[in-house]
Amino acid sequence: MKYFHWTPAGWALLLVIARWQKIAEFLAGPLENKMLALVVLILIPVGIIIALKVTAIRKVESRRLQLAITTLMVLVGAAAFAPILAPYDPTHIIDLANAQTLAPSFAHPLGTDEFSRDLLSRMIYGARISLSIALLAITLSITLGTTLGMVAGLTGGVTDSAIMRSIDAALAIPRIVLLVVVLALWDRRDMMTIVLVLGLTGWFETARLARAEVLSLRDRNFVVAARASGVSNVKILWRHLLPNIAAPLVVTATLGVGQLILVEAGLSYLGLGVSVPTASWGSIIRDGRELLFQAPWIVTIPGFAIATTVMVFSTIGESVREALNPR
Amino acid sequence: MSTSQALVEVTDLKKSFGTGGWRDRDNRIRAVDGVTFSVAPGETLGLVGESGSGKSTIGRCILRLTTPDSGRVAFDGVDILALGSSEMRKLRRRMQIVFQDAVGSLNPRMKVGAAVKEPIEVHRLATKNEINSQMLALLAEVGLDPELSHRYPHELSGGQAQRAVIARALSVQPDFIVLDEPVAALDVSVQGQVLNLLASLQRARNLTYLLIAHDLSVVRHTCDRVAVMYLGRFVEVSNTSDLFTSPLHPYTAALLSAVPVPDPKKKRNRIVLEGEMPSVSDRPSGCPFYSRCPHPKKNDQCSNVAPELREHEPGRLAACHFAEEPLSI
Amino acid sequence: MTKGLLTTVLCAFVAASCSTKADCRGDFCGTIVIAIGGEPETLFPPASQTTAADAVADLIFLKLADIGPGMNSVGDEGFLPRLAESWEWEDSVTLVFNLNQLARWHDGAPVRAEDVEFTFAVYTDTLVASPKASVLERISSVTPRNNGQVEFKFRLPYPEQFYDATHYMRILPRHVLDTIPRVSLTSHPITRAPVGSGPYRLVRWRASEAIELVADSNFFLGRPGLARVIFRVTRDTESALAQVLAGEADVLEQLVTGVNVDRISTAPHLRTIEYPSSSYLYLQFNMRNPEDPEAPHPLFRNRMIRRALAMAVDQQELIDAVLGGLGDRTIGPVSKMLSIWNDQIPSLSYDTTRALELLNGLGWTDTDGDGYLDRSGRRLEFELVIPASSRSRRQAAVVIQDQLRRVGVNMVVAELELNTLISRVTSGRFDVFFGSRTQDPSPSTIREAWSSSGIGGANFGGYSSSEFDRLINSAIESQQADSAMTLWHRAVAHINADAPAVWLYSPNTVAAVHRRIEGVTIRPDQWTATLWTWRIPESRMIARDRRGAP
Amino acid sequence: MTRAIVRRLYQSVLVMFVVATATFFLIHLAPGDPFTPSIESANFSQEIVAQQRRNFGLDQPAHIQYVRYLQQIATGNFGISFSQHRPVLDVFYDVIPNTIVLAIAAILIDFVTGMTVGVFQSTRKGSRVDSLLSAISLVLYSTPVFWFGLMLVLLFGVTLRWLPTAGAIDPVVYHSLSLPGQLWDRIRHLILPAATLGLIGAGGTARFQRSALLEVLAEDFVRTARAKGLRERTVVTVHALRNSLLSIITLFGLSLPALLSGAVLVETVFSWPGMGRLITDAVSSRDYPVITGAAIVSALLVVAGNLTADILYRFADPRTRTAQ
Repeated sequence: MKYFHWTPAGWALLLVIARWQKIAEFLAGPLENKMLALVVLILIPVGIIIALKVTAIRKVESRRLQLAITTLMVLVGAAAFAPILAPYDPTHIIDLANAQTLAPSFAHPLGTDEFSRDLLSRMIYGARISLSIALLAITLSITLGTTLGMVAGLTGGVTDSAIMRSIDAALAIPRIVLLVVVLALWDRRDMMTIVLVLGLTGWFETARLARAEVLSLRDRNFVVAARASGVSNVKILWRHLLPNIAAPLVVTATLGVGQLILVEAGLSYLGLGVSVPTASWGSIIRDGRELLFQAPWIVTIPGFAIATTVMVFSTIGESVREALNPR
Repeated sequence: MSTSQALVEVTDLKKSFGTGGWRDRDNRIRAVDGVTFSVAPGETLGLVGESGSGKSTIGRCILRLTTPDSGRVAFDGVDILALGSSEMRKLRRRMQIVFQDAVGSLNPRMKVGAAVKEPIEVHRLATKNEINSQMLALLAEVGLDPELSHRYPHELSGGQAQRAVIARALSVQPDFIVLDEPVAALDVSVQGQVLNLLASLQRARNLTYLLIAHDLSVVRHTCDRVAVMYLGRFVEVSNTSDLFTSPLHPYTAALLSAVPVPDPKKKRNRIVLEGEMPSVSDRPSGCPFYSRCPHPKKNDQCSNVAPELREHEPGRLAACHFAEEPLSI
Repeated sequence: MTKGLLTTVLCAFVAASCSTKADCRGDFCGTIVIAIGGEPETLFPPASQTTAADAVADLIFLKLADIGPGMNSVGDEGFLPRLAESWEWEDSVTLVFNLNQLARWHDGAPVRAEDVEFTFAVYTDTLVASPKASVLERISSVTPRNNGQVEFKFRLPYPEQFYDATHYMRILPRHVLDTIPRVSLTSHPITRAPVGSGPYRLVRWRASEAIELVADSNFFLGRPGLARVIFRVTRDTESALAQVLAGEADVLEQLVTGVNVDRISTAPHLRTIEYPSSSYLYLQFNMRNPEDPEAPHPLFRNRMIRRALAMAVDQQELIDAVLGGLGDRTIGPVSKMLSIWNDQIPSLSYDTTRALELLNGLGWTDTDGDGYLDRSGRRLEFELVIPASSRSRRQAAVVIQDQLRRVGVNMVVAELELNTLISRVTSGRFDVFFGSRTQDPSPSTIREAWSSSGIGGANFGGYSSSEFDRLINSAIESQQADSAMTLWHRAVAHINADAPAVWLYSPNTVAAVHRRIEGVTIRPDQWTATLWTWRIPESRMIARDRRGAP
Repeated sequence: MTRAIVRRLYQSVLVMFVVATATFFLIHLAPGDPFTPSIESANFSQEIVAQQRRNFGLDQPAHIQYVRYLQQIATGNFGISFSQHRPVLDVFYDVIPNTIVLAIAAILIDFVTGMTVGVFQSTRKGSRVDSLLSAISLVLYSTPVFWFGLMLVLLFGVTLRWLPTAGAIDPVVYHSLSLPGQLWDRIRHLILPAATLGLIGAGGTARFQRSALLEVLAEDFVRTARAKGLRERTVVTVHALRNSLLSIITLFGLSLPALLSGAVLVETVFSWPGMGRLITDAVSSRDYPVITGAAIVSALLVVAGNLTADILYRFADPRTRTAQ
């Protein structure tokens, strides 16, 4: 209950009442919207619960962690319920002739972009795109990395060296370069493509970590004993090794979400992100880049949003790591 | 030695470990260097030696937890090294291992009950409904409170953990258990309890043990026969009482002289070994024990020709050129 | 041609009178910096494909003759002598050029007839694979008669013979290039250190930064007005604009939007120069099914749907929103530069009521009240493919999407990476393609893009109309300017009625130029063509100008 | 020790081979073609494109191209750039020095600031300055590098007009400047991109240095040194810092790929004529030889960096020096 506050809950309730019509629309609306909300709503709380459990065991308490989790809640809420919260449709052109690149004002708290679209709405919807991409991609890459790393560590021999040399090679190419090359393979860049590409190019470090952890556990007596009892390799991986390497993986995943948000933003900035009209934060920056001098807020605001989100994930990840590493 | 009805039969077992990868043949450590023995059903064979002498490796080879380089391991007449992995898994039900580090041999993220249940599930030895009651019965058999089944390993004491490990080993109703220094990490007070438990379990379940120890005092009261290892080879194999009264090999004699005796007035000839065990990677050409041998008669023959393990008295084998003139203790 | 000779002699005299470069004085010493969007890929004219490459190459190399400011491509009327001092027709398929005896390569060697022969051989060599080879197909041979005379033979007589003979080939120095194997000619270091015969020669080329040219003060057509020309490679219009505004660059040839023009107008040191654009933009309907090229497109095979969609697009709003008013509605596949441009040609005008009526008449109505038209359970929707790299097209797509939504049509915009776009468009895997075409001065290129002879080539949508084909062919073959014009206009009116595309706009080209530069003229098809006649009077020079030539 | 290094070298060659193969096949799987005709100008001809493909051997089956490609790479020849019409090596000669200059400047800023701040913080653990600096380094660590660059452009380039924001030199005046003038011109252009890349990296380095040093400071030998009555400064610099240096060397090796990744973005922001911009351009023009070459060269830089870090590590750590 430490992380639950009544004031935000009250605000949330007020919001529900004030926006009940939008909520009804949202519930009746397209499946995709609800799926995205679900993704964000499930993955992050699961992460937070794991993080809290780990930190609670080691009794780490810090104001920073509390602040980070509260901020994350707000972000997640905004992302999940974008259709309810956003004042405008993010693709709606308000008035091309008269409302282009308006500075922040009461009507448009974050101003408008060059197509006279409301920037606040675009930011809220962008949160969803950026967060969902990062979360789905990290899920994919952690799963992939853990599986391959554990298999490499447990089997050893040729499989191990094949996997490890491929990983060495993949890690030798700088991430953005690799992404730029791999993204050229897809002729359309919808969200799933980006998730896939980010996930498929992000598992290498995790695999190394998982392998190292497995190697340190492989000859521990409880694993040997399990094998002596006739437990199969798959079950050893799943029941004995995975639970024991989960903690460092949770740290990697949490820190990885932040890094993925940065990478995705970088790709969008290079014009390799998700295509319009659903903009991620990175592509809002890209769209605003040419208006840097005339409408600096278009570039500035998403940058702050990205930095804040990454900070939140870094703080949580590092708190968990501190909790695991008593020094 | 009654080979006909042996449960476990090990012939000329060799195992070496590399340090520098597969190209590095010179640097290999011969942990086990041609060992032959057998264990009869219901018997307890003790395996004694200093750390690094290769005794744990033998235990692991028998269970095929490591694959030996050469030699034969037969369990109940079946060559286990020739078995496929699924047949091997079936056979594992009949042979179990208990390690020195009890807490470490339990998965820290698994509750004790689950750990005991796991082998039963793997070998499908009980229906879903019975598993739990079987587990509780096993805990009771090893003298553990059923409440403890909900605990994590780090919440148990060393003795409790070792009992849990024994319960897990028993869960598959094995015939043969390798006890790899089962009490070495325990408090002396607990050591006796666990040894007694093992002995009573052996009687009740007609178990066969291979008891690995670096400490002769543990072996004395629990083993029928004892094999003494030095540098990957057996130097003496004998029934327990004879070994303790009149050791044939000077190394055994030296080990025995170090064992504290209950009667401090009894006069003893203490044999102190000089130097350290030579590194296993640069094995001397003659008797491996030559450099440290306290025997007054050791000579050129000892330094040049490695003595074979020969039967000197019925049921008593030793690898020493002067086995007929043993050192007295 | 005597007048040309006279000027040449005069110029040579003037040039000789001040030859020391170090302390350059007078009106020929200026330096200008041009912000150029995109870097030339090569300075070997047969291989060049980008406008940037042509813009720079035009200052280094010369053609035999240049098209005149009137953009006439029929016959030789209006063409200006360049390397050729004069020319005569011996018969309808034989054209003889007399080379200017004063013409020199930058290394001092005279330009000879054999250079022209060599140039033709290089342009048409398959090992060179010049993109311009195909337009030279109707020239059968180029042979020198003597050092100063070269003869062109054509396969058959046609109106644009002279244009074909002169417009595409920039004459190359045989003595420099002859020893290089043809297959490695396009990648030889010489392509980055060109030897030409034009008013400027290359001093240095810093990759992705700048290209620096200096005037050849002995240029035989007259001393170039500027001593030094620096092309500064910039990535985007915004940074180019910033450079021009800050005085770091003197020229930006394309301001694109009205907002930018407004910003330039507020800067006291700059002026704007407007000239007709050579490109037009359009939404091209695919007539064939994207999944099955043999079958017609389920929607766009219907002429009425195409007409309805064309009427639903408000070009003026588009021009205002995207270009800030800086453009004209196009009437047909015609850019404003072309001589056949005429805004009186009949075309479909913006009329949402009529568009909606047409669609309703075809059975498309909004039965489920979601704001989009549908028919037998299917929504009226299609995909528009646009290149992600084109900012103005991305903007326009957003506006058009909004406009079509108003009549209940759902247009999904797919931004594609350029290569993907090209491979999809050229293989017919698209519904609608947001295209932009840059035209040559000759209207005959319309045939490649829109007639049935272009199917498999540049006619990506597969539009085919025998009447249009007939009209356009006779327009191209017509020797008389008046009747040709009428035929062109009829052809355009015909294609407008068929609506194989929604014609959008031809952007107005507005250049920003520093006020100290005088004599600024711009030829619409190649804006650097007359740059060598620009100059900076000594009285108005700034520090940069004097820092001058090496 | 030499044996270990030889083994690392051998592994590196293997890694490079995998990189070369992977990039070759990846890029050949991609849709599109380097010789796409311009679909926007008048002269559109599929035949010419086919001819160009033949001239560059792209009509051959993939495995033949692959073998020929490997032969070329082995002799240090990366082929001819399709989009620049010149040997890829020439292209690299133009851009690699720029990237290396940027990278070195960035590394200097990164490690000098990062380590100084980290050391300073660890000597004042828990103080207000410490938490302030921690917050700053966290912010830097979490900021998108390209956005930070844009902000610097906005501040120093547009608003204050102190520094140039594009290119590596001023092409207009550079060649007429004196030698010191040229140097100054280069430095002026270098400041913003290097600061962008370096400061973002310094955020991470400072955090890392702080925790590495704190870890060492908690160890027994440091406590012993303190107990001996050594001055705190001596303890930190002589005993602790030397030991934390090891982890910094590792970090240096690890941060190279990230640095090059950052360089891709930063070079785009500042129109810096380096590898990063070359790569993004090459991908958009499907310039296979440049892409594969660039991937190999950047992998080579990374592998070389790691190898250097490895060797440095062995020299810095007496344990590894004697162990082999």
